[in-house]
Amino acid sequence: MELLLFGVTKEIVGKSKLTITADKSIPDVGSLKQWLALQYPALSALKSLAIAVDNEYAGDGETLKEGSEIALIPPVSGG
Amino acid sequence: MELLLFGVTKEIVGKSKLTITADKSIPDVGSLKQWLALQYPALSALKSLAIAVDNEYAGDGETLKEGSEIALIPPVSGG
Amino acid sequence: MLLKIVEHIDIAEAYNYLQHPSCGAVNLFIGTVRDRSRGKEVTKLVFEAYETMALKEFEKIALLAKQQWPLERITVIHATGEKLPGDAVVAVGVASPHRQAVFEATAFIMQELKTTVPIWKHEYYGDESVWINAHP
Amino acid sequence: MLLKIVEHIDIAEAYNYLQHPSCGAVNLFIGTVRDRSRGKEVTKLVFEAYETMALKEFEKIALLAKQQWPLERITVIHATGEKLPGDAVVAVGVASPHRQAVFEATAFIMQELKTTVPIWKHEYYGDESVWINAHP
Repeated sequence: MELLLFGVTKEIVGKSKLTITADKSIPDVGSLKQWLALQYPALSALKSLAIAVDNEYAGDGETLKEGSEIALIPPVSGG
Repeated sequence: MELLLFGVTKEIVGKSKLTITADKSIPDVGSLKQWLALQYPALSALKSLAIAVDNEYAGDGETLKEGSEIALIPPVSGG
Repeated sequence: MLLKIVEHIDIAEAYNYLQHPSCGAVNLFIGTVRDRSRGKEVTKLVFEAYETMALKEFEKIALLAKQQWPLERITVIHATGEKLPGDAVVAVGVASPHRQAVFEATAFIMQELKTTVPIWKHEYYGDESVWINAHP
Repeated sequence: MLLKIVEHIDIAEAYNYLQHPSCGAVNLFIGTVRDRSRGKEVTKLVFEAYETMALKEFEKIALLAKQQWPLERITVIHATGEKLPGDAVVAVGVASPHRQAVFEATAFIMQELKTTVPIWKHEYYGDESVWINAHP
């Protein structure tokens, strides 16, 4: 699975894309968030962290499928 | 006294300026309105008719002075 | 404040005037001639203004707006003469450090302008024409 | 609808797009870079967007606005990259037959844009910089 990183999350992780081996331990958005928090504790300090799957905000229960475009969405600040 | 006419009042009176001999019978804005209504009955059919004295809306009690710039203000429709 | 009665409204001039280093929010309303009115096709509008008084009224309205919202720039520009469908007839713009202020202030200025400023619209449809708002 | 992510916002293009024969009311909001923020002098901003998703969100917001107000034209344009004080970073415009609708719709679109669209602002002051809104 490839994860796109933006804004402060790109800085925290240190790159703009993260490749994660598809794994039974990360079946859905909620478990991805848990995995990220363990790997990159600085992500937990953010005001919020959303996940987008195929360009849509995704709830914790959404299943992750190989080939989906997954992105980390830290608090937005456009406008 | 000179009276500036605009919009529909210019059409009703048939000119853009009206000269009225200063007269004790027209001492103030209220009496000017009465005089106008008699001379030009079509003015009474308007939705409203205000008088401006020296570029300010004037109440009926305001005294008319020779040399003031007086204008008829039919209902405005700018914007 | 940029308060003007003009023959032709220059949107770029209005926008440029509204730039201010401490203002992150700029809002510009433009009123244009519609192609239809009262169920009829509009061929043209002709605007007439009592210019000296209209400019005084613009200033009063702008000052009222400044009392209510933190505005660093205010522009009110109205066109006179013959206007065709699509032409701009009025431009009202403000700049503020605060976003919500610019929407409220622009709406307020337009509302006041329509109520008090001595400007008159003569609407033409083919052979007919009418002074808008003149009669009940 | 004219929905774009661009390097440089062209105000004239936005205004021209908003022209519509049946719409007498056009409103255009422009957000610009302020010279100060959080009590410090701003040297520049850098905007980053998740473009494909941002454009989808623009479209959702525009459709929500259309459901609530009679709008014939909607434009939402956001800039990315390095922006200096005074530069336009966002332009939101609508055209409607109804005046009040354009103020409300523009305010609504800006509010939604700031809430949901994946765009991020990195603010620079001299040596320091901060991702706006990232931390509590």
